[in-house]
Amino acid sequence: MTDTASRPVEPDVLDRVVIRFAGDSGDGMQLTGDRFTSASALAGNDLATLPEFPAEIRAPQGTLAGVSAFQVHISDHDIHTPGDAPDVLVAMNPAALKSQLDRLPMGGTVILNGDAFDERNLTKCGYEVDPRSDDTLTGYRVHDVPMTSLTVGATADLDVKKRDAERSKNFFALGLVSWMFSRPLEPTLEWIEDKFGKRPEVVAANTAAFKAGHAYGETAEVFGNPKKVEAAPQEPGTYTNIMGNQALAWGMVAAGQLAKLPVFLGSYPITPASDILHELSNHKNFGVRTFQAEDEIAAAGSAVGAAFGGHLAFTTSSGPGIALKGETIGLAVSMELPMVIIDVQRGGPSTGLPTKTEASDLMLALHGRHGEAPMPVVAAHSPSDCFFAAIEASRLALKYRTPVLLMTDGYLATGSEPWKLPDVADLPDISVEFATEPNMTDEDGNAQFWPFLRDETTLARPWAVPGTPGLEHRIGGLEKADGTGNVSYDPANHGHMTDLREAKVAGIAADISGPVTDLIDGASIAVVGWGSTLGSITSAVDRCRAQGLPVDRIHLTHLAPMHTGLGDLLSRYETVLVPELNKGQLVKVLRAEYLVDAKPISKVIGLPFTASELVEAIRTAAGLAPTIDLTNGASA
Amino acid sequence: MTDTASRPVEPDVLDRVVIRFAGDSGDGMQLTGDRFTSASALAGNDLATLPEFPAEIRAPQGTLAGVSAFQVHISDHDIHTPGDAPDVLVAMNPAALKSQLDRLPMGGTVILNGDAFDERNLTKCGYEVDPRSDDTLTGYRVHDVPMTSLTVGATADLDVKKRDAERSKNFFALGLVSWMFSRPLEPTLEWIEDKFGKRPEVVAANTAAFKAGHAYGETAEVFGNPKKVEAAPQEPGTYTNIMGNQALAWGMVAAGQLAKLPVFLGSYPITPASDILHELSNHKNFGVRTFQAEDEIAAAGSAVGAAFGGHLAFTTSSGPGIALKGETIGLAVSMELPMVIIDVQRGGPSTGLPTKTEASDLMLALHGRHGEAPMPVVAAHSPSDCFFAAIEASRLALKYRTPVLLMTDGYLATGSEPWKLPDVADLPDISVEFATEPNMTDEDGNAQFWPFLRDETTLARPWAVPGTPGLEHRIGGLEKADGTGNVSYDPANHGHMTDLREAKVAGIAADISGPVTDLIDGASIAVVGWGSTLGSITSAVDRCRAQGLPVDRIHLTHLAPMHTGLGDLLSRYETVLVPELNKGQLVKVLRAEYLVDAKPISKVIGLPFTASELVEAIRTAAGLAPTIDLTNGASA
Amino acid sequence: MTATEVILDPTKRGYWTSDQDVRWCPGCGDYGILAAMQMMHTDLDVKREDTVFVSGIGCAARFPYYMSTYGMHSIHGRAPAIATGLAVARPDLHVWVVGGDGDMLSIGGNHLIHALRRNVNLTILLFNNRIYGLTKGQYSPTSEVGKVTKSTPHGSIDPPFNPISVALGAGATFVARTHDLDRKHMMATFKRAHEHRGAALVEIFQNCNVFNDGAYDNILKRDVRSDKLIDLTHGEPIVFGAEGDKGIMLVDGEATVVNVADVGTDALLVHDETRPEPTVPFAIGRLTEESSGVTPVGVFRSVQAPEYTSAVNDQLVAANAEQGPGDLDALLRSGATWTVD
Amino acid sequence: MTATEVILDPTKRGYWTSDQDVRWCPGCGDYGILAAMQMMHTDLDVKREDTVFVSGIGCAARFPYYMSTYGMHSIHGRAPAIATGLAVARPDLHVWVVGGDGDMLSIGGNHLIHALRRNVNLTILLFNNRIYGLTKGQYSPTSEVGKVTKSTPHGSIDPPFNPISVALGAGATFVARTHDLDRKHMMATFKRAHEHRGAALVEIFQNCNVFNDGAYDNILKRDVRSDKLIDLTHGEPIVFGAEGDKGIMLVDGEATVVNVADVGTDALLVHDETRPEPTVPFAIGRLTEESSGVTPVGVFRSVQAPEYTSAVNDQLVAANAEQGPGDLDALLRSGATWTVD
Ligand SMILES: Cc1ncc(C[n+]2csc(CCOP(=O)(O)OP(=O)(O)O)c2C)c(N)n1
Ligand SMILES: Cc1ncc(C[n+]2csc(CCOP(=O)(O)OP(=O)(O)O)c2C)c(N)n1
Ligand code: SF4
Ligand code: SF4
Ligand SMILES: [Mg+2]
Ligand SMILES: [Mg+2]
Repeated sequence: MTDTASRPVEPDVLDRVVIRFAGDSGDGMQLTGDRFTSASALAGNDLATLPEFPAEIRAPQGTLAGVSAFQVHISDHDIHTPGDAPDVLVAMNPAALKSQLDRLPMGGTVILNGDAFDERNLTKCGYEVDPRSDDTLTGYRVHDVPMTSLTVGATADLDVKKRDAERSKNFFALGLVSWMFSRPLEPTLEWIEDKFGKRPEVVAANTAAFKAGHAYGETAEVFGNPKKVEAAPQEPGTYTNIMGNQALAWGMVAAGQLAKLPVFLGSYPITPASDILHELSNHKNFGVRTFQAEDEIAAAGSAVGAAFGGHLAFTTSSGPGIALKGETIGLAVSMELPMVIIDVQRGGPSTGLPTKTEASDLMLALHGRHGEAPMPVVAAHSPSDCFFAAIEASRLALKYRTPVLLMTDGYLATGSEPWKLPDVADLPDISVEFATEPNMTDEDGNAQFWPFLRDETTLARPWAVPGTPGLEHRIGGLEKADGTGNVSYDPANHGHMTDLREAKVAGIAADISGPVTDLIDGASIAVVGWGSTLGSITSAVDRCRAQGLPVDRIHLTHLAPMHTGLGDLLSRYETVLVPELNKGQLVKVLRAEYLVDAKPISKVIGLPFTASELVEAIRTAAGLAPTIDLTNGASA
Repeated sequence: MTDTASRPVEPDVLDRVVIRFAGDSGDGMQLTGDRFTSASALAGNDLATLPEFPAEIRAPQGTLAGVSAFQVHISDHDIHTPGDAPDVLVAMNPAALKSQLDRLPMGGTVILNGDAFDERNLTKCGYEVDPRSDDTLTGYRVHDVPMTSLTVGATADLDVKKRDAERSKNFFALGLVSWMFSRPLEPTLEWIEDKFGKRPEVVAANTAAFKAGHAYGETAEVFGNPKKVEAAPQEPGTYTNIMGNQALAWGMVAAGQLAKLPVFLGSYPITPASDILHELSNHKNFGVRTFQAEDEIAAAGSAVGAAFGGHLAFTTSSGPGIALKGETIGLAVSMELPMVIIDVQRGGPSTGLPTKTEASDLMLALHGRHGEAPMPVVAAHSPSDCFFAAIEASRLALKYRTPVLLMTDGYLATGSEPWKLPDVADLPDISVEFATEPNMTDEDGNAQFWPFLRDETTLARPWAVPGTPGLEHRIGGLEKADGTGNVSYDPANHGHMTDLREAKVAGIAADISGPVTDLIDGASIAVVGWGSTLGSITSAVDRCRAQGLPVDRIHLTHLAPMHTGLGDLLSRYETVLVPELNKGQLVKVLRAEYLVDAKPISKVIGLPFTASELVEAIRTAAGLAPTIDLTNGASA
Repeated sequence: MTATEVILDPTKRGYWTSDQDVRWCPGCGDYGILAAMQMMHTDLDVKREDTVFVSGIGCAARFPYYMSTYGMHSIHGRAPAIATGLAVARPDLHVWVVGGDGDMLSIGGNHLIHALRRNVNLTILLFNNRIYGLTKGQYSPTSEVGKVTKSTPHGSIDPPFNPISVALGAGATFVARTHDLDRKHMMATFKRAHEHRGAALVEIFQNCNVFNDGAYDNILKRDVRSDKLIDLTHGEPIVFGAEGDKGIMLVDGEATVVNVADVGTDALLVHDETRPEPTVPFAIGRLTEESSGVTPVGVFRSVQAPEYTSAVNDQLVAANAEQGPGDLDALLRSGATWTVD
Repeated sequence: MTATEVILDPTKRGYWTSDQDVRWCPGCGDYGILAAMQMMHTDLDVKREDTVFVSGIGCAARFPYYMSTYGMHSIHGRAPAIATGLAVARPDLHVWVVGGDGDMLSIGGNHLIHALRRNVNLTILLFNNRIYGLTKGQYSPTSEVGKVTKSTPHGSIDPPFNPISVALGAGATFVARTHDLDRKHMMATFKRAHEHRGAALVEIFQNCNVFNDGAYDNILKRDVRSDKLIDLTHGEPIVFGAEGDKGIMLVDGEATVVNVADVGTDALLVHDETRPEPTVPFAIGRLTEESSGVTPVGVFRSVQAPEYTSAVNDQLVAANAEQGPGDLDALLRSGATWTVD
């Protein structure tokens, strides 16, 4: 050690930085990214994350297919995306370097685990020459660090086997990067204690590795000054860093509390929705019942049963499961029972790209049932918004006695952001009343209960749950007579009921807020989005405006019914652009609904939009830049 | 008997007549209607039929819910619908009269089975006063015939029990109506012999009843002159009377022959699709395999398996089953395997109105799969067209290696029309070649088989079936690398494959004929339809033109991809009207696709359009008539 | 729901009868089952409002409309799954599940075996007419081999399920069989099933006089019944025959028809519904018209085992006791938080 | 499909190995199963092109990618249905079905029992690791009660299926069990299953070392195996234990563990796979770690019965013989026709 090491250095201040951790799926990259994110959140940065992992549980070690990566964007100001391109790439093995390097712009920093660059690993991922020895890395700032051996060294005094010690090398990397970006050590040290407390040898090894990495940064003299990203100005309040699936699960718990109803979730595991089931299963003390069904049809069916029993009922899945649930959802439409179906979208068709994000189930959500079966569709637009979207979907379901589809996607599900915790007292009361009394009198003066006698304003039918004396009734999927709910094959009644079901859902338009807009005077271009693209679109629109483009931003929170006045709003623009992580589904709806010549910006490669791609696309539409083909990811 | 009875009378000649047989579901009305239809077909009339039956197997006898009806329109010229309103109503009991009378225009003829108008039957259907004794029937020509007792009388000499004899009363009615409209007796007598040959007492009773009915017409002097509808001028050829489901089944057999492939049908029974399974099961000598699966998912799955094995594979269902098959169809989209999914639509949502017709599954057909899963959708437009539509759907499936959805509906399925039999030699050759050889060479010069190496023109991949040496390959629902077909999580590849799948289906537009158009000079109104509405639309457009309206008719035979040039064509009109038996599904597609201000004409009451409803609606659109609300069946 | 007459006495059949017209074919076996169910209820100490009938689709599945309780006529095959959700949410209710052989064993087979495996507190009635009634007569997974139907004009080729075997194979804790011609037997069997805490399956032989008339004639006709039908009685040796001259004995592990005179009463199998292992009930269930000419009815198995909905509830109670009642604000703050002033 | 080396000798394992990298976790039991399957094939007289592996979704369901035969990696739970269609269409092929306990017994349970009931000519491999591997560790329908997993943090409450019981309850004609630690036993069992004409189910105990490591340790660990595992041998009395000192006897119809010394060899149950009735195999299948501390492997049942795809074919042949080969023109004219000149 030299003297300099102990001299306190003033870090260089950056306004933002994007770091990408990449390694083998066995290397713990998700955990490393997660820890760095948490420490940054606690340090007050604004941030956004993008985990990417392979579909296999553990793809063969050292191969390209086995690479797992985690990108985090931290900033001293409000940001909306995990960053277009990283500033720093940490590559724990050759496969990580090979698969990730083209994301790093020239001049970016590469931190390598040099120990991993042996013959075997190089061959496994198809490097014929060690990339450190040819011009592969020319133009980058490269730090070749023997992380494995340094980790083993740092843990030499401990009572851990070499192989076990090697597994702590991700903490070495984390320590190093923590030093580089002046993250405090304590939160991570505490977390290691917390998480591995039961296995003291693991605590010791990880702690040693983490500290060694930190010390290495301070000591090695090659990293220059540490950098620092100051805290972002945040509204006063208490914050937590939240992932979408967790926010969604908490939103479901909250909805139950706000509705004063027990929560029921019927679900069948599927990536990337399973974590909602997992999270919710931990909150039984809220009276939450979770049921892992034998399949998705049973999951949806069990929710229908629970809804009939008076619970706030949910079912969660991803595309393949949502496709299976269609018939059962149709039953709920026909019986007009409240329930919320959550679709955490992923790459399709069929099994597709199960761990990648996509937003290609919109048309399925709108139309994936036989017959005329209209129902509301709600979409979340950020990890924390999943919380509110769950409450909103529940509110509509309960108030209008209808199944509601809530759309999120893999990016929201696993992405995270700092979230200013709402005051629980400010959350809406979404409680509804069960029917308790007969609502009709027959010719002979006898009290009767008509399960399809509707509320005049909402057109909702009464919700009478078993156990309520005097309101015994039978419902089903056959057409029902208006009012009595008895089976009816009467032609005119069928037309009438079809109209009523349509009108009920259409009427919800008057009861929803949004879209989320950011409008300026004289804008001639509108960028219309829905779902997880909000962050990318916001950044892109801001940049376009900075470049002088007259662009407005309109983000839909409800896809059915559409926001009132949206047609008028859209008719004001010369150009309406609709970025979607699909081949143009919302754009179809807008064109059909409003006859506006909306144009799609499509990307279907399993990754979210980067802001710069969207800027390009908007500029192109405005006649300012050459066309780029985003779909094939050529520019991504 | 008087002399007049034996005097040969010259029948009055009519150009067309609509007869509606109605009775209890136990009364055999479908059979009666069917027989009358067949005799008329053999007599050379053009005709169209509309059976209507209750959802129950046997609803309680004598109730309104138990009424079964069959309407047939016979004509001496080309007709397209089963007639807007009957000229003659045969009502076998009070319930039939009560439920059907409002369909009969004033002045129409009612033939009643007077014996059925007893206290019990009157009460059962809610008549407080015998309708024959108040003014219910004022304005109609009523024939009150004691059919039951006359039948019993006619069979008195036979060795049949009274209760059994009574069951022949529908043949009495048939005999009477056959006399009224001068139908030859022989075909029906032969048919009775054929059908009931194994039970001679039934043959005898039905024959006696039939003849008695005929004699009664001739004798009773109250029916006036018999009427006659001459044969319609028909193109030379051999004709048969065909129902849609039968035509569809024959089309499937034909497609197998034309493709030189064995046919496989995986199906699960459901109204109104089951008869396709039944019919096909009778043709095993064509090498047709039918498999009644445990459910619709297995039915679709078994078809996927058979397709992989090199069969021309089908799966048939109605809405609820089609909703269940979505995930499996998505697998076929992803694996690019040929198969045909047939949706015989019925009233929805959910179980809805299972025996009634509706065309509300179009959006499900287009979009009922998760992810971007484009596939062709074909629709049949008349009972006999089901034959050709089955061949066309098979052609597209085989040539482009894609699942194809073929849409029909309850009206086509059970309706019938005379069909000029095609010359089998004129049917298209739809055979395709299996891959038999490797199609690629690797760097080392080894022959390889790439299951996703596409044909440059069609973009179809090779179809290599198990049993072919050297072409062993594995496919699945995960994203596949272009060419090799190996599992690929590569982002750009996914975008590329998504584009390829889309382009393949879009490219089919160049390979399809249609739409079916009937254009006149200077037309400013286009009536655009699809599916079973062709008959009603044709009649309506003809009438509108006769009233001087400048109306064109455009009928789509393919819903995906859309017909080339359709957008240009539609842009020519001031008004584009889209009659549909749903709440406006095609209209959404046309608006989105072509930004044309197409307007829906909707009817969702379980019944087809009548021509006059459509005339009204077209006139209204042209500013010539008051608005009518068809949806609620107010005018139906 | 226009009740013309209001019957408030639960011991009267009318109290359990809804105001809807019954719409099965005249002569259908379903009428008898409905009557037995309504009559049985007059004998129970339960409230109309606490009872729910959930069914799928089929003729049998029309059942809920005719009971004056709560009810749901859902979609084909899914009743056990829907009922499971209802029972889990509302363990206070009596939930019945009704369906035909197609509904429960064809499209719904998986939901059925999972409900049985989980031992969800449901009383499940399988109306077995060995045919698809509502869709007008296709063969079903309980139709005998060689059955000629619309979908099998050359005769069916797949062997039927034995519902008793399927249920026991799935781990059912209560399995019984009855038939539509014996109201008393139905009532007794329904009552036993109703009393069972856990999943109870009752197979009911039901005649479809339109599409499969006489399916059970050769075991149920008056003149053959006593020689063909074995009424299982717990704790009793299994005997049958008009004279009680025949019996069932375990021979080499298999239930076998013997002459009592040949083997002596002591050698007969004594029926024990409560054996912890399902093997012997399984052996008895293998007795069928095809295998041995005889058919047992009554309760094959009835064992006590942890019930699913209670266990779900227990976990909620335990979580509450351990973690305290849910506090939303605390939940939101349960991760790492930081405060900006 | 870039084969770097072309192996043309079917008696070499490489001939049966595809060019795809195997992507299971290091240490996963699936590797051993794959090896056994490939090795077993070197011993068969079949052609690569006549063999098809069809699977659902899950770790196990990756299997087809690694065999050099035809294959389909389909969708979750549906492999038995897809394979049925393929086998019916192509009775000339050897169709294997592969799936995990979730794939085959949770979402796919119904297709499985129907394939078994129909006796479709399929060889079905159920990789039972008693967990959902691919979705990262939720409990499955074969997980033991009380299993703590991500979806059951307080422990699972539903009793597992016994796959042998389920299969026998459904009427399976061939039922066997093997485990991933004994390649020879796997090969022998796969071969028997392959030779069976009809539906053959093989349950394979498979270790998921990531999410359910050691699930079978207490029966498969070297030191306990001989006391815990019973290898069924047709025609032999069922004995086990390092010294062959323990055996299985039918006591009151139930398979029961006895000391051979106490009862004598003659009293032991002689294993007979071919009994027409499934009752005794069922009894043997009830022996589990939980019920009796021992677990049988090997073939439980193997009986000959009409096979489905052949019967389908026979009907086609018969129809052809009766009606003559199909004539499309004649078909179109088969109803009443009339001619206009
Ligand atoms: C998803 C779906 N598939 C098929 C049908 C058609 N369908 C209605 S009932 C039924 C089977 C009826 O048989 P079963 O369950 O034995 O009842 P039964 O009528 O004999 O009482 C079928 C196939 C349907 N309604 N929904
Ligand atoms: C329709 C559908 N539902 C759910 C999933 C998610 N999924 C994939 S595999 C699997 C279960 C895996 O368990 P198992 O079948 O036991 O196989 P293993 O991975 O243990 O070998 C699930 C739930 C899916 N792909 N498709
Ligand atoms: S079809 Fe059969 S089961 Fe259905 S109601 Fe009629 S007799 Fe009963
Ligand atoms: S998760 Fe388990 S079953 Fe799946 S590959 Fe890994 S070890 Fe094998
Ligand atoms: Mg039935
Ligand atoms: Mg598993």
